Amino acid sequence: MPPLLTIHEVTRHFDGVQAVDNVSLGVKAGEFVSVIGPNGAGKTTFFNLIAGTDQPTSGQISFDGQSLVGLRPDQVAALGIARTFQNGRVFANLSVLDNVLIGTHARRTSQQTINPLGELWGAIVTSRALREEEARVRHDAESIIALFGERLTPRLHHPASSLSYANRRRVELARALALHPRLLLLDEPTAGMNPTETAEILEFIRRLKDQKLTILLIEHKLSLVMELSDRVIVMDNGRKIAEDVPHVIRRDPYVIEAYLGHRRPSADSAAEMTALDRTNANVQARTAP
Amino acid sequence: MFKRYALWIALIAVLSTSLVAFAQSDSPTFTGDPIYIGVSGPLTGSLAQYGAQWKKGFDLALAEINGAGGIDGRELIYIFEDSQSDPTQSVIVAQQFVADERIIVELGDFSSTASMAASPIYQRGGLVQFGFTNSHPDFTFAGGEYTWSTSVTQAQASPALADFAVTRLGLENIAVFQLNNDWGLATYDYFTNRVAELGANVVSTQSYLADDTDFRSAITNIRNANPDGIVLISYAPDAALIAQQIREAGLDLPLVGSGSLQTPDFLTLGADAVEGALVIGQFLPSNPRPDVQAFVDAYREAYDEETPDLFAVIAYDAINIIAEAIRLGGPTREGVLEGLKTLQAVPSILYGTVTFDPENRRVLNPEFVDLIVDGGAFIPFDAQASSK
Amino acid sequence: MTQVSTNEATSPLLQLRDVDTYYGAVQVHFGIRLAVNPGEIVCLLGGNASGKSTTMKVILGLVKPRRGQVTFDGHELTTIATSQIVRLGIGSVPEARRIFPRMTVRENLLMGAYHRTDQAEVLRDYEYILGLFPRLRERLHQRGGVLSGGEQQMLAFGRALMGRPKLICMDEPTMGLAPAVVDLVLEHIQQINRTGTTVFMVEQNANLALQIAHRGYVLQNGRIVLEGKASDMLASHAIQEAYLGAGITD
Amino acid sequence: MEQSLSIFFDQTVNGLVIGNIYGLIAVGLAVIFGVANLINFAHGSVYMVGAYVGWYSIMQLGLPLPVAFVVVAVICGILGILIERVGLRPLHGSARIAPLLATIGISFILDQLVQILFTPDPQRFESPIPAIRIPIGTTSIGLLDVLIAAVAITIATLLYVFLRYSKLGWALRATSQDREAAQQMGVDVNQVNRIAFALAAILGGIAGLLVGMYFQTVYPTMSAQAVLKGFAANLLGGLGSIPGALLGGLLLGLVESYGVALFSTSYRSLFAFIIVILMLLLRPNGLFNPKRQLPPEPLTGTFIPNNKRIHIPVWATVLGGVVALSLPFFFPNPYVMQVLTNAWLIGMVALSVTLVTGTAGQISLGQAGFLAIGAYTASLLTLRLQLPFELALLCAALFTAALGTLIVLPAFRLRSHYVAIATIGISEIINQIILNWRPVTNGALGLTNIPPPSLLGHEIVRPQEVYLFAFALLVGVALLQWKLINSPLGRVWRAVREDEVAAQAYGINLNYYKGLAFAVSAFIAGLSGAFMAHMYTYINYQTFTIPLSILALTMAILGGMGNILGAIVGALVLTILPELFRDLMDFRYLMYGVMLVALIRFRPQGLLGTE
Repeated sequence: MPPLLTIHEVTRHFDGVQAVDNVSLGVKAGEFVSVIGPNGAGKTTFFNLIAGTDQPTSGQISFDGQSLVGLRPDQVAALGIARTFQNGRVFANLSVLDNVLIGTHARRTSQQTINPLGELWGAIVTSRALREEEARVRHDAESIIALFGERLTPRLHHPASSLSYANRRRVELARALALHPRLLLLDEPTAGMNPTETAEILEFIRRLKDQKLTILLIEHKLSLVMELSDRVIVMDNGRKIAEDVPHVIRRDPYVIEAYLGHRRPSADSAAEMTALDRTNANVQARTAP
Repeated sequence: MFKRYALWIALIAVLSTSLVAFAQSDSPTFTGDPIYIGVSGPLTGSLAQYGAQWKKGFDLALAEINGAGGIDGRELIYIFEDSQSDPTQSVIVAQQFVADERIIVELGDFSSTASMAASPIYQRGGLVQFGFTNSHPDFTFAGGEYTWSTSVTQAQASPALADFAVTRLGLENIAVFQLNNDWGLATYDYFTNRVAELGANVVSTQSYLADDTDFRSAITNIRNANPDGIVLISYAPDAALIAQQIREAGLDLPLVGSGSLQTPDFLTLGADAVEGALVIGQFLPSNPRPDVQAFVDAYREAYDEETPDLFAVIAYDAINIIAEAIRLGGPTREGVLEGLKTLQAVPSILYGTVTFDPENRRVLNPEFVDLIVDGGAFIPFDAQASSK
Repeated sequence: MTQVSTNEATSPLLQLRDVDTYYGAVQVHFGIRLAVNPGEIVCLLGGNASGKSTTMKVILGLVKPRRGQVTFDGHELTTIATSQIVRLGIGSVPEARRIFPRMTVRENLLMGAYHRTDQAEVLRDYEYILGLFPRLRERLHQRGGVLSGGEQQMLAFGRALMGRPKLICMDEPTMGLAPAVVDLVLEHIQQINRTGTTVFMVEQNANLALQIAHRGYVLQNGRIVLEGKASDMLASHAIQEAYLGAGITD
Repeated sequence: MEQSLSIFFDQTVNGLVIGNIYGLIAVGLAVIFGVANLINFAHGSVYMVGAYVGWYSIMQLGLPLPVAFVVVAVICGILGILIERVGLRPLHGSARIAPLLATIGISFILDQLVQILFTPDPQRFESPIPAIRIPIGTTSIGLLDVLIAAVAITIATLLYVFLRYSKLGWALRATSQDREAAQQMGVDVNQVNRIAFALAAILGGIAGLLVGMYFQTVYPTMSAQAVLKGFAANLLGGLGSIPGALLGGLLLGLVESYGVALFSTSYRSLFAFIIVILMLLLRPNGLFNPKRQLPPEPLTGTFIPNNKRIHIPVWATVLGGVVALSLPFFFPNPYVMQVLTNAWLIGMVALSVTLVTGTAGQISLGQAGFLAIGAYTASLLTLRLQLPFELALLCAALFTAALGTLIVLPAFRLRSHYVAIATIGISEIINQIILNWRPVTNGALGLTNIPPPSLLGHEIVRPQEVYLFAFALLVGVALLQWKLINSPLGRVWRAVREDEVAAQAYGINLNYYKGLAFAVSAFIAGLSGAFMAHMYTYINYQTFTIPLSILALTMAILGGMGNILGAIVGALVLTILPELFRDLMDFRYLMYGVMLVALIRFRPQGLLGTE
């Protein structure tokens, strides 16, 4: 089976800095691939290149046989690629529901065929087809929000600006799912969440994985990465320094050196664990019944 | 200077009432209700200076009329509404005046934009719109029979300007600065036609916008066209700027200007740079005619030795012409219209006498006078030529 | 509720007494009481929207409480402006770092010493901090905005230290950082503390914070629900279950 | 060949001289923009005040020039501090557009005060600098030209050094980048803002003094053109960049000068603004800023949430509508009718602004251009093609939508304040084209004898009828807009307003939707302009100018951005206020300015709140 997403020798310079340097990667349909690496390794730039937010200096990116190079982000989204942002970019003054409804924008069927006048006309004189479509996507959005249970449902009509940080991240995730993506790009979905919340998101993503959604994940919390990923790639200084299944990656001395650092010289007994094991343990402790 | 203006402006409302009070104190008390004139014009905004000049002319004329007992024992007063000479506001003022039964005639507005937007309202309201600064060729036709004007049109003034420049001064290759507004454009068209008729050439035309202040590049263009004289179709403040910059550029050519330059501003703002400038004028403060001298003296006395400019004069005349129309036709809206139609040879500071052309409701056969700036004042061109 | 006595002989460097804070009509703090003694690392734990960051803002004078006192080194803070509070010796590493994106690394660092007048000492501290964070030295003339998250955190940290604070306040210093960098940051915090700087930090990640802290407070829905020695809190399974895990929601 | 070379040389000198002046004005704007992230509309007024203070010191008090410089600096510096105190500080934390409106109000007040104190007449300002001229080529430069150049370069250098190397300069930059973080470094941000405003005001004042001397004239309205050119210079150089502002000014001067040499003085501004728009297309961040990079991901920033809306119950809205509808039957006073007709027509413009600016987030200061397109199209259709009024009205609105969208297209690549300034430029270009395209537009003479509005052959001329027609149009447009912003399309527009990057990542084609927003906005504005043209029966290039755009934006802000009822209420308030102040004569617009500043001070989110 050919990969759904193919990235071939992609490079991106900024003012002489090689943010992404000759990276290649293939992601098969249904696969869960994680990208780890220290801050500044080029992970987010890598995502931006796929999503069309940024354009590669050289190299090829193709999705389901179609080249993504030169496409605008909205065109990339229309192909079924959804992303979340590193620090959570919700539409602050839109309600939770409206935020998620924006996620449905790219797949509104009547959108593709109609011209600007048609779109305006449709907005003014709502046709039955449009009303039905709106009802359908609304129902869809509500059911996606319902996946987050009590976290979001009671806040359906609250503006996103009134939400806590963690809830904004949930809204972002819901918005991404509303696109019904064929490829989901998650940029640190648990940043700023406490262990309980992190565990929840882990469960949530695991369910997505079980539904055979193709996912590319950037994450620092290694327990999450190790538990979910089919494959892990490690980036450092813009280059891909390793790519393998999780249990190989976690033993790779090169990776440990570049990413996990040395053991912390501390009298604290808890620090006797390696950093990796500690973070791992934390999450597992929380998820244990 | 500051003190003088501050006083005037801050107390301008007090001034008009105190003039009336003064008039009342030693003249017979009025027997009937006052007669109201509506004025729509700029008191604020970028054209406010013209509204201020108007008021001076109005106030002087009214002090004289009311001092002599008003019209049939009734006091003549005006209500000045600020329109900023902006069409969105002049139409409001127009509706206000049309609705105000007391008002029997309207004066203004200043700019064509504001005046002509209001004209249909006055026409429909049956209220005479007397636009005394509206030279736009279509002004008196935008409304209809209720639209009148004492402003000369470019059709009258521009050929005179061309005659002055070509025939009298003998210019053959003329460069023109033209203010690009309705007035400037129409003036320019009539001017160039006449220049061609007279066999001279316009070798360079630099049209500019009202808020332009830098003319160096245009002057470079003109220098390269090698003219033997420069004609300014301009308003006074921009003409003063242009003159300065022409002199700074070391270009020593005769400057000939349209009648709009005949203002004290042109002299004070232009100072040395406008010495020797030639203007085809309508009004000469030093005109020996007794009525002119009496007016100039009264004006100087009332306004701190200031010499009246064209706008003050034409405002003064406007009140007098309207007063005459009221006397002739009676103090009603229809009466004013009737009066304007019938009046003949009304004395005027600007024109000597005014009779209207029934065709276009403008002044018949206005006269022009060739002037030169000499020693910081306008004097007749002849006088200067003969003294040399 | 487990209460651990914190009576110490020394008087606290920073003390909040019965602080009530409001955003408009919404009350955020309900009678907050906490104290930070000289030389301590104290962490304030709590979930999202528990009022942690607001506590930080109250200390720094960015938000003024409606009731209660905040004293630092004998000075009442609720009545003075942030710029004056900083001059008293409180340094801050704001949430999400907040470095100046269009100023160079060098300028960012020197901004940290904005209120200091001892130029020679400032330069010495500058060298010291560059020694502490060699990564920053490599990027001295780059603009802050182009640094990676970890580098920005170091910069924010270094910038706060440039003010030679008696107390350094940190808002989520480990957020969004790679594990190796988290280690580094925690190490730095301890190192700074050993040189005599008192540390008050707000953290989501309770386990991490408690590993280096001496004492901790747990904030929940605007109330301090727990305080104690860090090692006790870390060890107590009950506390973990009750407050550091599922108990904290928004 | 030799002659053309010498012309080129002369025009270069001319361009540099005037460019210097533009640069000086632009630098002051850049300081405020850099530090406070604010387009300071009061800057022009400060410049004008500086010119008057200089004039008064030298011409009236007879002070020597260096002393006059100091006096101007002190007075304008204090003025700057006052502006910060009144127009900026109390508005901290409110929407970013609020201070912009406050500066507009302050500028009203200053212009009016100077006019009351010194009359609207221009005053002669004799330069105390000896009139020595140095011949260069066939042209020459004066001592004053040299002085202006020297002052401009010195000021820009000093400022640059100050910002880069002084502690206070750092504080200024830090505050501009992150106010709260700067506070935490011990920076007193109020003091910093005060200093920035004082600094900018001193620069503006000195520019005014120099320009006053240069043109030997000062007048109360001298600021408008200067500020426009200052903005253009800023755009060329990159907003907020100080060396960029100066270089942008010089470049603008050169462009204008060459433009005058090639075409005519009348095309001067047209040429300059077209260059600015081209520049925006090619290098949106200005000539001297580094190439645009992806902005860093925003951190967990603080949102400025929209303020609580005041919910007007439906019955109250309907009641208001019924009252407005029945007014002409019970109280057909033509004056009141005309005032309210104006309110309805300008209310439509306010609606068009609130759609594109409030809902879709693109600050537009160019609505006057749309009005002009609509007005001219409708007038030409009825005058030349004898189209019936109703049809002309509709065609004009549609044409405005199409053409308007096409010409604002270059602005779509820009963000926030750039859009605002670009739209000013675009509307200026439209006016210049109308002025210069004589065969079609009749140039400066304008179009006369435009037939009055009519409906099915019946002329609408009675004030009550005009009122009802205008009101019906307004209600129709308002309902249309209400449908739009509550449709999925409205949701998309709001998403674009909130976060363009995120919106685009979810499949929203930004240009397309901004284009749609501008099209609807231009449609509404064009409709209003077309109606006004037929109501006035005479239009020219000055009928619809920048102040009208500013007024409409003011109404939209005052009512609450994006709020349909708010825009109408804003239009009503701002149309009626100056009428109420009529009796105040000269003080009318002073009071208006004061009211504006007070309103924005106490209700920065607008009367009815943001939607």
